[in-house]
Amino acid sequence: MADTLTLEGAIAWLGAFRDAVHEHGDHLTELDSAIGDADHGSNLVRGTDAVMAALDPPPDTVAALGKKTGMTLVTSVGGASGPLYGTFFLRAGAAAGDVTELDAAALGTVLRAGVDGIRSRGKAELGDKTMYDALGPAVDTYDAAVAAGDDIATAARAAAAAAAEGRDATEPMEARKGRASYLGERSVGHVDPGSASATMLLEALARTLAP
Amino acid sequence: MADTLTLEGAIAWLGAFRDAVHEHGDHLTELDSAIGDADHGSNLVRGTDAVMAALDPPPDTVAALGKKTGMTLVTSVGGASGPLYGTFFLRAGAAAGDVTELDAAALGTVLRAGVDGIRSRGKAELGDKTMYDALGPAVDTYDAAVAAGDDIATAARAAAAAAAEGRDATEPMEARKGRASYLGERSVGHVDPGSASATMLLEALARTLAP
Amino acid sequence: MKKLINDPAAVLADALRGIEAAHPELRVDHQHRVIYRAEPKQDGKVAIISGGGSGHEPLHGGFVGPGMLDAACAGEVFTSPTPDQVVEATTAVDRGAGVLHIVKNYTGDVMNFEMAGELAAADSGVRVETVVTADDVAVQDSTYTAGRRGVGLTVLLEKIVGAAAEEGQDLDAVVALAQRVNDSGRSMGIALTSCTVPAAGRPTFDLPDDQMEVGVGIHGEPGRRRVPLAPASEIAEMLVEPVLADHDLTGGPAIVMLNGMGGTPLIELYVLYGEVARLLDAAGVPVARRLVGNYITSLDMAGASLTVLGADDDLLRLWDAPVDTSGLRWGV
Amino acid sequence: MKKLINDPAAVLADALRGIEAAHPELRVDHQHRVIYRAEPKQDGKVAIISGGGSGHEPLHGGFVGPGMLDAACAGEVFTSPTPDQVVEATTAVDRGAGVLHIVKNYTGDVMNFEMAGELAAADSGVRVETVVTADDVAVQDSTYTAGRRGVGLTVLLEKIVGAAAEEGQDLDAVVALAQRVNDSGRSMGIALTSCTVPAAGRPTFDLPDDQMEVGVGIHGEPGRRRVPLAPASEIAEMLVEPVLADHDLTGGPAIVMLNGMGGTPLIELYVLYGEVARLLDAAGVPVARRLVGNYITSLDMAGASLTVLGADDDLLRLWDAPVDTSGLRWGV
Ligand SMILES: Nc1ncnc2c1ncn2[C@@H]1O[C@H](COP(=O)(O)OP(=O)(O)O)[C@@H](O)[C@H]1O
Ligand SMILES: Nc1ncnc2c1ncn2[C@@H]1O[C@H](COP(=O)(O)OP(=O)(O)O)[C@@H](O)[C@H]1O
Ligand SMILES: [Mg+2]
Ligand SMILES: [Mg+2]
Ligand SMILES: [Mg+2]
Ligand SMILES: [Mg+2]
Repeated sequence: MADTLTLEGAIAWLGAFRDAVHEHGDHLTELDSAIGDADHGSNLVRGTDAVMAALDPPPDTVAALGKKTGMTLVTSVGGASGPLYGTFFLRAGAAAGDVTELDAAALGTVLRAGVDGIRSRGKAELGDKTMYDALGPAVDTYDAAVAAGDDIATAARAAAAAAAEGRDATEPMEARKGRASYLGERSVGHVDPGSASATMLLEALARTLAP
Repeated sequence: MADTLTLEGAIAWLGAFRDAVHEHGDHLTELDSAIGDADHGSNLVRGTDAVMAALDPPPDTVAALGKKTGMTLVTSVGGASGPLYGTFFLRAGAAAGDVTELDAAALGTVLRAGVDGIRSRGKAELGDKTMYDALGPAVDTYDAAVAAGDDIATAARAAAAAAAEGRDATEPMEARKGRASYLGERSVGHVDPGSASATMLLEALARTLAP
Repeated sequence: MKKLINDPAAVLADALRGIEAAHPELRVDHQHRVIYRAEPKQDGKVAIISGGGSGHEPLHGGFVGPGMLDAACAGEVFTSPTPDQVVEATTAVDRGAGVLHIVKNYTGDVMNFEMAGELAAADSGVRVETVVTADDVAVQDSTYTAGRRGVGLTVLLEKIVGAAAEEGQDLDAVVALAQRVNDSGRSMGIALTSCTVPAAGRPTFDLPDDQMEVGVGIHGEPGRRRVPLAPASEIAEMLVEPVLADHDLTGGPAIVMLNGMGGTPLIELYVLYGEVARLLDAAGVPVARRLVGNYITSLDMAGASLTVLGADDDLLRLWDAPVDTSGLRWGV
Repeated sequence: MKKLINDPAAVLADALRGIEAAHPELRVDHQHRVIYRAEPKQDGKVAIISGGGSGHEPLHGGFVGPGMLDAACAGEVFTSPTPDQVVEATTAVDRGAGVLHIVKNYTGDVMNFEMAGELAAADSGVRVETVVTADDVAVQDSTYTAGRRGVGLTVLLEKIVGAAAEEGQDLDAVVALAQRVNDSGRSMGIALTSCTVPAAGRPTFDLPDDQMEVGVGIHGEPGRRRVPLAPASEIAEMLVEPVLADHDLTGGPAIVMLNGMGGTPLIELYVLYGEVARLLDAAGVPVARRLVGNYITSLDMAGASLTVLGADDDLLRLWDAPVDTSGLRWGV
């Protein structure tokens, strides 16, 4: 059973994320229709397609992969999710360094760096009804699992589950950041689209690492 | 049984026409929606209201009544039906002269003058799918009835029936005049709105003269 | 019906109040429903009047001003103005050089302006000439019918003859110019939706989501035929081909207007214009001037119309001449 | 979905082709999706850039030209442009006097322009300043939230700071002016229908025939509340009251814009403006300048927004200064 995320694995992760975004793009846009501007799905479809196109030829280090992925998202998506997911991968790549695989602990450091990037870029707190409500709990859960001795695949599965919980928890929240905040209490009762796509990102990671 | 149309009777006729146009205004507009611009009903509601308002104090001759009615329609309706119905009453009044009642023959002369006015104003022929397809047969039938010795009420009833027939006959026609002509063969299968309102005008006359 | 209005029967009166409030450079006669320039033009110059049913804004009131119209007579929605309105405007704007009436070819408009011309001449002795625009190629012309509708070309004609009158051309010259423009321009329109006449309260016609109307006018009437909804590239062909087939426009420089029907946003008009420009170029029509936007609308109808005018140096000069109206403004 | 488009994913690229064909006075960089003046302004003058999601036309591309913007960065429909677009435009328009970025307050727009500012400064050393418009009174301001949306005031601000840059004011002065405009203007919007985002293919929200949305932005998002459809006289109150309640506008002369959302015809805007003008007058707001039309739209949404800017002689002078763009043109 794999106990590292290899460079190929990381590329496969991004491919799996792209596939998930394509499969559920309409759902993401529907969520964004309720409390946003109905483009989150098309934004990420455009962005992940651009990423996969940019990854051939594949970069030769995780650092290069993160930088390429981040810059491509930043320059192809726009909106709020472009800079946010873009920053996630730029910071993650920088934290990874010139390696070609990440063990369980290293992956934790990388994920944490990415999520911190989203936080500093978006200034969102837990409970603001954003993607951070899925990503924050996910990295905490991942670190705890690894600390408890879980292998990388088990920890990733736990992180994905925590993200899904965080996503569902956004439904009753009143948005304080992003477009949804303009709706005030009318934002209550809808899942935040970014928390849904962020959950797909972690579920894609778990699937990629699954034995 | 009345064998003349008095000045009061003529005013009552216009009142009855106004009531009919109000009652069936939506229907006229619906007909105009199919092959025109959806305003025939509102045009005639506006026009007949203006006429009844203009008739108080009432004019003291049929000539004055026709002039007042015609000018009011011309200046309040617009569109095609304004000048057409306006011309009808202007010419009718002029033909009536300074009298206060019309016998059966005189009414025939007056109606004929009005319809000729519509014809010269609109240059429509029978079969062009216009109000003339109702009015032409109506005056012919009226004259024939009077020539055959019918009284004024019977002749008016016959004229109204002929108008209704002429109205129904417009349905299969392809319009050659007015807005409906722009539809070409798509105008086939719809009754011409003006032929419908013209029939209401003659039915109102028949009702007014009915013993 | 969803509209920013009060009483549907008062739409015209209410709109005229808004126009007056929005445009200090205009004067509105609410009784006669005539929109004038606040500053009348100088004596001795030909005056230009137009008018028609309301619901086509900015036409005609939006084209009143220096370099274009002297007055616009506003009829009820989709109903031509009445002769008394036109007589009032005609006598008011005459500066001793006569008045040109610009009339779109519809039975009602023609008859009401006709009666007005007779009355004005009789009452006031003002010399009135009339030009009737009839540029819609969707309608086949014939002496047995009402003929073609006057649509988009009316906008271009009002601009060009307005400039000629402003520069002092006399009535005969202005009439001849108007006829020349009339003979050299053609239009074609399509609709994606019906419009809703306020007094009617519901769409004039029902159009399934996958269908469109080809060959519509500007009064919400259905078009010549109904076809499946098509992409902009094909819609551009439906507009360009009949226009070019009806009149050779490859010769001189062309003035092109892609007009929105009122409910179509500008971004869509630009998408369509990109396709139209490509086709005109391929057909060898040298486009010298262009307008893309809402100029002669049909209430809230979604759709567009194309107008192409075969011009020459003289027409281009008059086109480029200063115009200062809310609907068209340049060179001032 | 009924639109004059080709592939919904290509709407922006197709529209840019149409804009290029329609406006020889503009230059379009299709790769970076930036609209420039064909004739750049002189060296030594501050350059002004704006940008944002598409679907708001004429904003922003329609405001590029002498007296207003130097360039507009076009994002996908309702999606802010990306930093690389903004960096490209910033370096291209800089005339050595620095560049002002006009950004509407939306998380995405702010973050992308922020990244662009960092990159531009780093790469090229161009001095970049940013003003973020946030004039929508429908959203209550707070440091814990994304704050208010930038809407109609953006149009007035682009005109006024554009004039200041054109007359040679330096970057600090232009930034201070932009801030002054920002502090003195407020907006409020309503919608009668949703819009349809091409890529989504169906209306963003469903709105029953007897309901309307109050407090909408320009991205088809639902408003703050849903109320029964009201006559124009009451809708005018829904627009005027919150604007005046939020900011005292009775002092100086006011510049007023009644903006259409894209699917609302001009005749309705005039009906509504008549009511708005009446209310502003009753409230003692001295209206000095007015715009009625489609300036900052939300695709095919039916609705309107009101913007009122408390001005002074200086702002009026800059407002009246010549502007030559497809969206606003006077004095030229
Ligand atoms: N300040 C923020 N911090 C973190 N996430 C945010 C912030 N603002 C918005 N988001 C996320 O971005 C998502 C919307 O992305 P998207 O629809 O692509 O961009 P836009 O809102 O510009 O249309 C939201 O659902 C939310 O999760
Ligand atoms: N040339 C004509 N001669 C006679 N009647 C005509 C002519 N043109 C139109 N009409 C009549 O006018 C009617 C339409 O009237 P209306 O709808 O009020 O005016 P508009 O067509 O200007 O909207 C048609 O149904 C037709 O009967
Ligand atoms: Mg969104
Ligand atoms: Mg009609
Ligand atoms: Mg009509
Ligand atoms: Mg967006």
